[in-house]
Amino acid sequence: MIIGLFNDWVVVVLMMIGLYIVIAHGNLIKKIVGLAIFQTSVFILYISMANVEGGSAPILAEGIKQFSNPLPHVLILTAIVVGVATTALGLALVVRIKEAYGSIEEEDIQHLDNKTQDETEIQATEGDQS
Amino acid sequence: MISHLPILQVIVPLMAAPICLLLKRSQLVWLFSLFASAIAFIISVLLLQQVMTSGVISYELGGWEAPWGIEYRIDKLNAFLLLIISAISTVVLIAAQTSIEKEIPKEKHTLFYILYLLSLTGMLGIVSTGDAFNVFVFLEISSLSAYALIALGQDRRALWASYQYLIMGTIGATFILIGIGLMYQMTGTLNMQDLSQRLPEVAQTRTVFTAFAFVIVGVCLKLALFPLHLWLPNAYAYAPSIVTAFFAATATKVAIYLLIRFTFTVFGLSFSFTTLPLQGLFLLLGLTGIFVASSAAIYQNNVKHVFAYSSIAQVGYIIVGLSTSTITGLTATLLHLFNHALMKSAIFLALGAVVYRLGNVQLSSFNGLGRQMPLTMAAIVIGGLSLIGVPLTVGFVSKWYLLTALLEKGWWPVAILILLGSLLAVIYVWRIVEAAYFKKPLADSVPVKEAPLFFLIPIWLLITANIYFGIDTRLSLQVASAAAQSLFGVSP
Amino acid sequence: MNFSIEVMLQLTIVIPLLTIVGIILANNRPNIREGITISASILLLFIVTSLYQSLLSGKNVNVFWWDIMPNLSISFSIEPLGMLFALIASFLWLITTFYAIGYMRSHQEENQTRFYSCFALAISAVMGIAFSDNLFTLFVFYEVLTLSTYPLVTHAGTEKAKQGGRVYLGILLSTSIAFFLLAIAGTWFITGTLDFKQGGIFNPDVDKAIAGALLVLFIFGIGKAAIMPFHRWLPAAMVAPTPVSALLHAVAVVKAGVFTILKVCVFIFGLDLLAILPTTQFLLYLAGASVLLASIVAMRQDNLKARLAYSTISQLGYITIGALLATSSGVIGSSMHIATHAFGKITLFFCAGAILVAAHKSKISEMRGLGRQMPLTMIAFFIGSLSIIGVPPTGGTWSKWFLLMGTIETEQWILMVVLMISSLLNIAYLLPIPFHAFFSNPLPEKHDASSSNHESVDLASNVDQSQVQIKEAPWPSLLAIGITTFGCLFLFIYPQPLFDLATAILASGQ
Amino acid sequence: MKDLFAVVMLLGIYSLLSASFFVAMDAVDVAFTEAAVGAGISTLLMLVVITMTGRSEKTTRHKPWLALLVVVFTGGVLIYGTFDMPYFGIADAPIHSHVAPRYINESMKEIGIPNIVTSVLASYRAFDTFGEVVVIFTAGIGVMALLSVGRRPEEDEKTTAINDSMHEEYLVIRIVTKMLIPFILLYALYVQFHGDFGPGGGFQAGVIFAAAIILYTMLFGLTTARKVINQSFIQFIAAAGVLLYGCVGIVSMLNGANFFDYNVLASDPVAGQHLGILLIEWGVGCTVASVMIMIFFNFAGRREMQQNNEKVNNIEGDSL
Amino acid sequence: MDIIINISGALFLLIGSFLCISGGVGLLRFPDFYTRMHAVGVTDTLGAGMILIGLMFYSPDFLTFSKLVIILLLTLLIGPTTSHVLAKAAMHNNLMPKLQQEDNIKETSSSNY
Repeated sequence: MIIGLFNDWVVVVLMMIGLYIVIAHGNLIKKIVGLAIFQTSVFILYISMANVEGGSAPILAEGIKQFSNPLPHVLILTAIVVGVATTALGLALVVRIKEAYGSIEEEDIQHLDNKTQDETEIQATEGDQS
Repeated sequence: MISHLPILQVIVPLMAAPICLLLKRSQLVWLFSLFASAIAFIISVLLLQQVMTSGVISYELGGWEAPWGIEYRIDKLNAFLLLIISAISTVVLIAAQTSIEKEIPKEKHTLFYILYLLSLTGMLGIVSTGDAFNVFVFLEISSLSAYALIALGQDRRALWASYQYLIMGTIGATFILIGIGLMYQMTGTLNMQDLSQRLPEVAQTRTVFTAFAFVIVGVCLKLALFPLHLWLPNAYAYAPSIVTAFFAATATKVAIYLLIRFTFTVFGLSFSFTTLPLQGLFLLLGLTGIFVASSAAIYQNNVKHVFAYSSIAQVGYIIVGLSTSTITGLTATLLHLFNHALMKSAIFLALGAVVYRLGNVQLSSFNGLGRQMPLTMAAIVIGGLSLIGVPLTVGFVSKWYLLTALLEKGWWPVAILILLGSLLAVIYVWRIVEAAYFKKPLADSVPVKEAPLFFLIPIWLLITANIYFGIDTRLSLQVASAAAQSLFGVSP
Repeated sequence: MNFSIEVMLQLTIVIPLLTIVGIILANNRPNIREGITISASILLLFIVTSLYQSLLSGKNVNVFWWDIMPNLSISFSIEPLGMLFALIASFLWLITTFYAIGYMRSHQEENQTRFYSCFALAISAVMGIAFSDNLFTLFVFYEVLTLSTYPLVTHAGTEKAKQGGRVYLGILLSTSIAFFLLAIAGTWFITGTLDFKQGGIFNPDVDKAIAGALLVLFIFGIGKAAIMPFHRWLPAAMVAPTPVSALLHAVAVVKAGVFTILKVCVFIFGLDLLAILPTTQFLLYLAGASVLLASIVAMRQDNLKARLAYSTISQLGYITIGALLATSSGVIGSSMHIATHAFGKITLFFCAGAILVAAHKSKISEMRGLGRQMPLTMIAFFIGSLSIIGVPPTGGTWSKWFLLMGTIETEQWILMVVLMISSLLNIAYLLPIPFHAFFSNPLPEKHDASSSNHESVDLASNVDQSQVQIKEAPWPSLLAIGITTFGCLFLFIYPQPLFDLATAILASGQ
Repeated sequence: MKDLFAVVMLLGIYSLLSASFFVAMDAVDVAFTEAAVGAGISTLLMLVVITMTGRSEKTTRHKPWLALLVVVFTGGVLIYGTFDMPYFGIADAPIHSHVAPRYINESMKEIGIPNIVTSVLASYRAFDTFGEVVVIFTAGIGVMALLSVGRRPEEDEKTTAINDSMHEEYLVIRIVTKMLIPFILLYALYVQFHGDFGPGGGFQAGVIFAAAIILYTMLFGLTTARKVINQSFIQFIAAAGVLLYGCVGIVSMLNGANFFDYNVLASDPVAGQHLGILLIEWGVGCTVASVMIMIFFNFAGRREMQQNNEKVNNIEGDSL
Repeated sequence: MDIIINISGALFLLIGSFLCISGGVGLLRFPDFYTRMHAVGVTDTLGAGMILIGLMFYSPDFLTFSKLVIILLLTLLIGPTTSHVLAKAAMHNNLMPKLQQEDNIKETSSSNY
């Protein structure tokens, strides 16, 4: 039982590390790194699912009968590319946020947002009184 | 060509996007994307007729039969959704060129249209596909273009909102991916129809429970159901108005479609509502969502925030309708999908017109707008009334159906709570009406003219649709009840 | 124009809508605009009377517009109670338009176009309510009435108007959405149909508790009938100009409320089921309480319009009691009271408006000795208050008489006592006004009026100075007041058509 | 771990490790992609971003409790879910018995190429890959929408000056890369067309091709690289790739079969499959390569713009 | 005949892996960045080269043999370049070799880098 499911538990541990990083860390780049880890662990889940004991890579060659399942490989090819696309877009956003806010820490950004929020409210209340 | 309609529905906007990249000039690109969206709308109308007459259409991509290749299954449910999405996108596109002149720098207009078409393709793809993994791929297309579109907003907070949406969206999508993976592991197939046949045998295993839980949480993240809605208000408030108008009416609807498709078709009604306490959970979350979001909407200064929170509340109504899991309940849910799309796109387009003239949507700058922009404000008032559910508007029809569904279930207290919820809607709509009609404009504010024609045509098109479908509900009702019955396996 | 009855029935709703278009087109030419409104109201009155003739000759008719939802349709038909309400509304619309022309012109109110168009929209909603064939159509037009009267109530556009409008709409919308819609949905769910049917649509063995609960929901839901807990909107609507108050109190809004209560009690529950419901007794006492409390509060109001508002609340209590007594005389009494109260109250409001316009006085304490300057208005006020109190020369007597008979029939002694006391209270808060107007001199100026009401030495100086400007109200207002006063008297002398209509409610099968 | 540079390096190593892990699990195609795309491009992009946003993370107290709660709960649910999973590597698991056998047994007859992953990728589930190409295209457009800088002022003499100063400093690496780049490009084309027989295919080829160009850009400066491959040309290639992929489907539709049914592309079905797969692999290769280059150019362009602004500010600062 | 090939192949593999281990140990033990980089340099070029040559002995057919030769050439080309670039980058970030710093303290003469 333990050996059979060992792969899945490793996947779960990796997934949870990724999720922890995304939620706990304030730095935006670290969040994207966490996301990448989270996604890679899902890839490992799919591939460990596809593996067959004693089977070889899914390339037809004479003499080999047992192949690992090609379908998850296709799915993961797509998922890797999707992962990179998200990372690229995330990083572009980080660059723009750095330019706009001057920092890539969640606290600073939140702080700056709240400040602008209060300013607009003060203007609004002045508007009402006038 | 008629037999190829399902795939043409997705391919037309998809191929239009790279072509737009080649066209370069933004005026031409706008017309071309409007043309593409219009064709998508016509196709969806034809599809709906075809489905209503001849039942489910199945289209095997690549010629490979169902579980091996990818299959497009169009039944009444997703034909209805296709119609909503393509109709809203065509109408919103009409106002796009004038709106983004003031909100997006010149050289990014072409990119804006490409991203718009890609997100349209993503949504159409999600709704029409019959393959679980294909849903994930097209979900990513629509989400990625959504992140980029939201980040095009003027305000720097749009970047931060888009980043948060990216993180939450990717976690949601990965949850869905995990769910699909676990389902695939237990059944060996990815085709939804095939899954629904093979899942009952393995239904009692713990893996299928986890798969179901992950898929539902992933979809609820995209749906902005109450506890997972944190990304929605900022994303809708700071995005360009056209983007908000389009996404407010369609993005959550696609996620709700996914929820319905997974709970009813893939996992089967008995599994999803009896074995797991989903019914109670949805009811609880829906109701808390209504009250928390509506009361939050009352205290917002930015009008876009107000209607973003009201979108979350309306999603709460839909989820409560879903939790009844009866035919009338599902009909009420589908009706509210259709009606809410009409209401929200009209209101956000009107807000787009206000942003076009005033530059911001703070409640204080709304003072005295009733006289300066009478038609736009009238549209917002009628949209607000339809949100409240006043008779002769679409809101009333879906509220009435939700009430009868709840009474049929015997849930009297829930019915009362739903009505109290719509009273909260009265308060935040009237805050805006009072600001617009009773307060004098600020001393220093420059008087503004009425919104340009390109805004007024789509806004008033949607408002008349709002009223027309409130009176003649034949179309929306017939399709919604037929779809609900087909989901329950009852031949209509 | 001898169109078929069906066409005329639909015309009653369509004509006011057409007038809105006419009014908006003739925006900046007041005379044409007023002309359109008057001609439309005359036309409407003519059509409604011809419909009345056809009703008398026994022809009933059913018009079906369309189905909003399967077997939930917008459809109309004529039945005596609806006809009574439509007659009053169309007749009084004509009068109020006359009055409004005089009032608006002399008061130089701005954006009158919006006033007249909303007024016409309200009338078309009233016609819809009067002739609705099922509860669903009635609810649709009920909501349209609420929304169309909101711009009228907040006509002044001031901060106070906004506050009044907020209370007005808040209560009306919330009661209609939270209770009325729920009650309709409940009835629809239990009975499967919402069409009005003689003797009620609930089958006899329906669960009493649920039917009782539904009745409570209905009574509380119909906020327009201003039952005690949900009456706040009526005094709050006093910010509106007088023609609007006249419309609110006498012609449309309040009448629609009690009309709906009558319809629900007679045609949804049916009198025999109503009698045995557990909650009817509680609601009777509630209505009684609202009658008494409103009269007591009315006595202390110094502002004339506020006093009239609270008196309306108490009069509505009468009609609700009549409806809930679940006897034929009760129903007849309350339906007649609709008519008599309409004429009486509209006269009082017109006089209040005339005093406001001519003498710029709204406080009762200032109206002492006004009779000499404005004799006609004060006489009309006197006759109007007599009709409200229910004293012989005016129509009010009949309706109060039948209400009393109703209470006696059902041995509701407590309610009989309540009716008696409240009639006395009516006298207490209405008659002093004309009495002081004629038989006592005006008090010295406000600043020391509250300290002592005896005539101070320098009385003569300030009397002449305030006396000079007051003269009678403009002639259109006087014309309107004259007609309505004559109406009160006429109802007493020749109540027969009204009585036939009232008795026909219970007798005629649907 | 305050130094982001170390974090990114470790992520690169992690991707490489997972690539080798995939090889151990007989998923060669996936390993290739993971190594090329995961380790190569994403680490590269992160490094570029770090140069722009600063290397060190501010020491802030991050909120562990909420995160721990969520993580432990989801982890628990997942562990709960793994108990009924088929054990690792047993042959009779449901996924090996339902859909996969047809791919393994019939793909040689129906499509005729040894690499089953490519046959599934390109023919059985061609629409998935089409969606994937569109995802890449969207990412490219998204990054361009976010980071694209207006028309850069053409100052030739300044760039040549930089070029020369860089020249003597990076002499060694420039010479070596000059030797290597042709081989990398050749290898990319080999991977492109070898996809049918061994691991490889459009994605990996595109990425390797882009890696070569990016290497060139890093060393010889963005402006010279832009002279070699200008922006609009890349955009054209990106659009052309997606359109090529779509047109293959439309052609098969015009010939009467369903979308992406290659049997009708040529006289005999298997040849049609070959042609179809070749074409769409080519489409994928073009799109991926051009999009990766476009993304890198945008990032580098943004960085250059930031540096120019800093220089301009410094000059103003000094001159004040 | 093939016994000799096997033995020599095994021998090369052994040497190669020994070099890799020594490089790893060196990486841990050496005090300074540059010395550590030298250890990595060794494993990167020589160790990998040895293993590749060992593998050549085991290669079944000419195709894999030629592939291995190309890989060997490439590693010999890329290995030293990467170490060069690594060292240049370190110098660029003015990371002083350890020994150099101690001399400074003793002679207090500034290094003229």
